Amino acid sequence: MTATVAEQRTPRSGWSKFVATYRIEAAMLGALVVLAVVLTIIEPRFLSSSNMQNILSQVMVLGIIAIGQTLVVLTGGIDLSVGGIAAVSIVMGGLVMPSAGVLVGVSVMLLVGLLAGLVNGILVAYVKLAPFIVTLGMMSITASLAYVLSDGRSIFNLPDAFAFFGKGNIAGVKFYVIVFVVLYIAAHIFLTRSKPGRFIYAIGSNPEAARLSGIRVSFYQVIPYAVTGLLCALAMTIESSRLGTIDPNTGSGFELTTIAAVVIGGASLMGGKGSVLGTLIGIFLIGVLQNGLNIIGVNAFWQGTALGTVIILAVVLDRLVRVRKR
Amino acid sequence: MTATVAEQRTPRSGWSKFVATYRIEAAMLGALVVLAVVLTIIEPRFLSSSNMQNILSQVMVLGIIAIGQTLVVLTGGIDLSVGGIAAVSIVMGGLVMPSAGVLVGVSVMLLVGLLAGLVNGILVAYVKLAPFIVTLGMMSITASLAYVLSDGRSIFNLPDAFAFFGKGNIAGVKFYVIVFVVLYIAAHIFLTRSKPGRFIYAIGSNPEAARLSGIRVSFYQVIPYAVTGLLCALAMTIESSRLGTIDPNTGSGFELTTIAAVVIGGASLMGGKGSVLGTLIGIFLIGVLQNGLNIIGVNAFWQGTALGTVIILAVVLDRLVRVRKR
Amino acid sequence: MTVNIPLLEASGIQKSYGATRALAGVNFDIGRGEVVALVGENGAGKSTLGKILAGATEMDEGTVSVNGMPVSFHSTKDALDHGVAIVLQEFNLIPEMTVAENLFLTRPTGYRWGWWKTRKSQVDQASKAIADAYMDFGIDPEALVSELSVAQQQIVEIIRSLSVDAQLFILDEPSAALGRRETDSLLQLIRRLRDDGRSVIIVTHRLDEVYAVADRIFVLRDGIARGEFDPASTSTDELVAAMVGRALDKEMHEARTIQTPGDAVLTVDKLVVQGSSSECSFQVRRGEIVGVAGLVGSGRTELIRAIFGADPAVSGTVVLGGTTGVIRSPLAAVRAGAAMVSEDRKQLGLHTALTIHDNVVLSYLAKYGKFWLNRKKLDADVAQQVDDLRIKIGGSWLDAGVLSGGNQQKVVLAKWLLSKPELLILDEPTRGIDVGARAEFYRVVDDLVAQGMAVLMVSSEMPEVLALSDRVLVMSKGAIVTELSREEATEERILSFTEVMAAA
Amino acid sequence: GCSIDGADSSGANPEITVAGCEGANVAYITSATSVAFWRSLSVGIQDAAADANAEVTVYDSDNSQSKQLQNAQDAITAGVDAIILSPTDTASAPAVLDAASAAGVPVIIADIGTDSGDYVSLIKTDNVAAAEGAGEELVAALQAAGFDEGEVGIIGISQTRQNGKDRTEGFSGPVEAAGYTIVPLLESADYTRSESLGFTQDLLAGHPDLLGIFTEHDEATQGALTAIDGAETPIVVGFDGSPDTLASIKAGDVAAAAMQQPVLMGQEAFTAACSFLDGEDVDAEISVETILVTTENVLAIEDQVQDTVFKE
Ligand SMILES: Nc1ncnc2c1ncn2[C@@H]1O[C@H](COP(=O)(O)OP(=O)(O)OP(=O)(O)O)[C@@H](O)[C@H]1O
Ligand SMILES: Nc1ncnc2c1ncn2[C@@H]1O[C@H](COP(=O)(O)OP(=O)(O)OP(=O)(O)O)[C@@H](O)[C@H]1O
Ligand SMILES: O[C@@H]1[C@@H](O)[C@@H](O)CO[C@H]1O
Ligand SMILES: [Mg+2]
Ligand SMILES: [Mg+2]
Repeated sequence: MTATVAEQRTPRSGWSKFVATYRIEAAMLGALVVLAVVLTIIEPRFLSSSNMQNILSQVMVLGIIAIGQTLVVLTGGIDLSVGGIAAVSIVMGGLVMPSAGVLVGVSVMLLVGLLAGLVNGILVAYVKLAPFIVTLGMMSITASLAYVLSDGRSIFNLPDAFAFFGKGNIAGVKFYVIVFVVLYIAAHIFLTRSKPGRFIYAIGSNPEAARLSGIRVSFYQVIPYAVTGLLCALAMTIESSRLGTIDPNTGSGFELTTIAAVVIGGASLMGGKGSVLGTLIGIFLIGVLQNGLNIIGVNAFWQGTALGTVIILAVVLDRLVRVRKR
Repeated sequence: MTATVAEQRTPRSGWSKFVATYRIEAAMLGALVVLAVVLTIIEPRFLSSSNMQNILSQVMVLGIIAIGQTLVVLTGGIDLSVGGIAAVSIVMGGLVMPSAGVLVGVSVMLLVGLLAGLVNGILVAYVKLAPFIVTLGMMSITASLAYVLSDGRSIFNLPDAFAFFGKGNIAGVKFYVIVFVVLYIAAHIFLTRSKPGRFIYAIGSNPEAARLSGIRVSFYQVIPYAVTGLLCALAMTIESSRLGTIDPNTGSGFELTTIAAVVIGGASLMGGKGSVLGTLIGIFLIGVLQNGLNIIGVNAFWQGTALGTVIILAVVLDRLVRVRKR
Repeated sequence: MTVNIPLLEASGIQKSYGATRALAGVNFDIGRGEVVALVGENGAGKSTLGKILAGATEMDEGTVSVNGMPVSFHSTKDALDHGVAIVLQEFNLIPEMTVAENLFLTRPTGYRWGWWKTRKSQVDQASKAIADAYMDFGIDPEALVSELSVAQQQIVEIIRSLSVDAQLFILDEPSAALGRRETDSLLQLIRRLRDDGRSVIIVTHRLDEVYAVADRIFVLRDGIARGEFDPASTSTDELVAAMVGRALDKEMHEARTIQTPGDAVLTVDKLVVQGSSSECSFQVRRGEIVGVAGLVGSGRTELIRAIFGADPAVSGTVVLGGTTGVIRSPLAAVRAGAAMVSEDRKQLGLHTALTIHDNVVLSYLAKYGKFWLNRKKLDADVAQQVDDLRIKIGGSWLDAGVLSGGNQQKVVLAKWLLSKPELLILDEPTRGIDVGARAEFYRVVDDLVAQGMAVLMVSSEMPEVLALSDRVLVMSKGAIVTELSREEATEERILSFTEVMAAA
Repeated sequence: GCSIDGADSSGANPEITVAGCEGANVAYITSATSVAFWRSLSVGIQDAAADANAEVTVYDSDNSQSKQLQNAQDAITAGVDAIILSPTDTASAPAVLDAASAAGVPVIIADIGTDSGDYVSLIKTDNVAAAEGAGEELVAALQAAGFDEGEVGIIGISQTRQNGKDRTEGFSGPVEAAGYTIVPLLESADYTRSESLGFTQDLLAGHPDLLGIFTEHDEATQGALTAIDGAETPIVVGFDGSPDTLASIKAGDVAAAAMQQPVLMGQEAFTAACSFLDGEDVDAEISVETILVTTENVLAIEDQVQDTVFKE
């Protein structure tokens, strides 16, 4: 039996395969590098090591949450409730922490985040409600509960040991930097190499095909929302430790920024396409831009114009790269 | 030619066709009625004619913008820039109005809205950028420009004649009520009875198949964004006339509320499914709920919880109706 | 092992979708090592039965037992656990994933330690599975599925289902997207499975395949079993009569009205398609059907897409309806009088979320539509098309996505006929269409041609090409290698050209 | 010079007379409950109302003019006797005043002010003067530390608001007069500590020799302190007061803060509403002093701050 089209088969080297897989990510990385170069030319202090640390600390919260958002978007969903979950989880943990101690307090934070995410996931996957509506409702509820429970006040009499999460070092490296790096590596491996990770892509790409292939679609659809809830709580735990206070008024705008990072990183809101590497670049693109505008002293009123323009230019660049490739 | 399937063909009654087409809308209308009954029982003043007028004036802005948002969502897009466009258009019109007069001022408002929408549409349809990113960038740019141009100040020395849009009557009916009703009827007819309307559905449901059918996909994709821009300006023109001031700080949250109304009304964010009737019900569901919570004196902190819960319950109801039908 | 217990037995199977009764109490069984062909018209309920037996859909009523034990499947996984695997009629691959991943996505062997994906656990196994099936049609296990041709995707689907260790394989129109060569391999594979003691249910509209592999033929019509036949003792006519409920009047070969062609409607001159270096030149004239034959991957689809303006051409001229030069968009083609029924119905033809009505009117509106719709006229036109093509529907306001595959294809055809084209381009037009409808379709095309329409038809079904074409263009590797007249064209001659070129 | 004018002028809790409005129903329409200042003001209103056995319903305008008008309409429908309004800005108040006067409901404006329209009374503070005090304190502290020239930063509240502009202007006067340079202001958008922390980091990255920072709201004060992390410079002076800010002044981390007294403002606002409903005359403008809390006077006026600036 002769292979009729065998001659068309192109052997795939590891490198060309990598490029083909991460083309958009590479384009965005290019945009990020260009931005960094421009900022450095305008203000050389941008490159200072203390500023690099600043940037890292500034992208940390949204960066961690964006990992979860990536998973959700990969399934074809969306999570608008990240800010509200972040707020309610730290408030609940913060309320018990003074009396129950750091360990219990932090456990409550993580648990509340996880539970809120689970509720999102269950409503989406099993009750089959639109993710946009479920998480919009959850955002409204959690943000409101954060106010109600804290009576709108910041909680600041936190135990000293709580400072570790935001300020502690392990072997000379900030604890949260380690968390950040480990989470990204773990998420990347999870998505590219593990069975549930691959199922998440399959579900996002074609849920009906995934179901018919024998994947328990609903089950695997819950995971991303639950993980996102947990990560919201974790990120905000670190942040409130770093700030030394728990603010019920936190989290507004988290949803749009994290989704923007995911989309800038090459993901499709229809699901099935994207990577945490892309998200990481997206988060840094936004973070570096905001930091840079502040450093070079761009007028506050104009910052939005600059931010919006660069975001659009970045995707135009990606678009050009894509067209060229054809 | 004998029809072999004659026995399976159900009589083509208008009613079953209507039910098949507007099932979700009917379920949401049911939810709205239930809500209204509950509110009336708690606080009979809810039903007073002055309160009905209040509700109408309160849903007017987002209701008008939501028409545009419906068109955009039908094509499979999303418009996050509605708030920013609303702000920048009235600011630009407001700046010229004191010297150039009401007519020129309002024309500038509408023109700016239309142009901003056009830019969105062109970037999405012709440059083929992701709608989420384009309109997120546009939101950032327009909101920022609204600040820059107005220097952050509200504009309030508006000509007396400008009051007509928000306060004037025609034959005893508020001008804006007429605009609202006419726009909804026009949009419904446009979507169901006109060629571009049908094409918008076709593009949203399968853009490539639409292109192969001979539809100029890019051209028809621009229209919804342009219309949305125009409607943002129109709605905010009326609102700022009603408020007697032009506020550069307006528009935040418009995107999420209008999209929520569209989705509650049965549209799919994947495109191709939805109706302005559904959106109308969605807008009233949210508006009535907010009004009702205020009237029965629910604490501001708790309102978010109530709002979120009812929104989720409404879609659960829809879900139940859908499953029952099977 | 008791011989008289069938491998799988189903009785009283009922299934309704809303008002549509897909199955009305069907009894079905299959023994070990048996191949049963499941045949019937579009919408007869074949896919529904297959899906129920494979756990892809739940039945309303009825019982299924495997090896004499009652079972109830709630998912394809349940069915697989009981040894039942299926190739569904619709594509169910993940386009963004590689072939290897698609093949081993849900297999335990696809992962080391149950969850860890490695090259070894997927790519190597995939190469082996492809080789074992003797279906190595140039499919790279590491290629993305979205880069494959429709035929290659179908092969991946087949390999995916057939390489599992199941007792019963259900194949729903596996050959619809395949060329002759691939189909032959498939039939070989089915025979090997049978020899191995496995059972196969094959759903197909190609009766030659039925006679080639089936031990028994099971006929469905309107959701009711219409008898079982032994292929050795049943004529095609008898079978067709059982399927459509009446005798078909004529052989399609005779149905064709041959006439002297008129002026050229389409002239293609030195057209170079992207990714190819060959120049293609030919004409299609009023009142004739030009067939395009070739192996899967010979570039037929690319050629007609370039003519239609769906893909940009590199160079050359196309003369059509007063336009000269390359056609730059489908709209330009439609305005110049062309219509094109694409080969990939689900992705490129149908709007599954829109109603049947809204699908059918699209191209008409694009070509002639005024701003406001004339709804009375459109309603009447759509009803006319639905009747003419015998589209089996509950109402034209229902979503097109719920129709059976064949009826979906008819909706796409109806869409194009409504735009009154001068040139009808067909790419695998009868893919998934039943014998009755196919005969009607041929008659419709013949009528249209008799009235002066020009038809350019790409088809992998040799009998169809031979029966319908006035002339046959044979393609190989992106080039038109020869043109044969109706008299010259035989299956052997066509194949000889494709083979010569493929070997070269 | 070192001014402690606020400390004694307003004295301790004024005697609040809440006689004749028992059972009255008052709406407080606030521009944003997410801002601590407005919550404190609301606490002042509610305390006074509780003393008078009256009802208060709080409506949150969420910084939106439209939502504010909607709240007014809904409060009127609910049948309130009076409205206390903290407008989103001066331009947006007239629409509320019009709606209320059409329904015959009296309005007391608490802070911000209005461009036009009829109201019973306006409770206000002088932001320019208060910020000037903070600026003078910073100059004094810088000079004491031996810095005669250099850069000073501002983390502002929204400069679209009059009070924002006033604070920036009031602060800049004495600081620029003393020869310091003010670098471009960074404007808060979500008023969270994280945001201000990031701003301060960025300010310091761009201006490593920054000598001082003026923070125009409490979260900014705390965010700045977190970023500075105990360093000698920049020296921080703030606006507004929270328990955190008070503690920071006591610890010497913040040189001074100009504080409005929102709890007191709320009490005054309710008293005015109550008096009006009771048929008494009410002043059209009631000024509530600001207090400048410094490391020197903090222990002396701590108790007052706790009662009139924030109340737990
Ligand atoms: N998901 C569904 N929703 C509604 N109706 C459906 C659905 N699936 C199938 N049907 C209807 O059930 C009937 C049987 O469909 P089925 O797909 O089993 O036919 P088939 O014999 O496989 O046809 P074909 O040869 O065209 O593939 C048809 O009338 C079809 O329209
Ligand atoms: N989307 C695609 N991306 C990359 N290559 C493609 C794509 N579609 C088709 N090809 C390749 O182009 C060549 C010709 O395509 P195709 O198989 O559609 O030709 P054809 O002659 O029309 O065959 P058939 O219609 O029988 O499938 C094949 O080698 C195929 O692999
Ligand atoms: O923080 C300020 C408060 O001090 C008050 O003046 C009201 O507006 C807020 O933004
Ligand atoms: Mg079928
Ligand atoms: Mg083809």
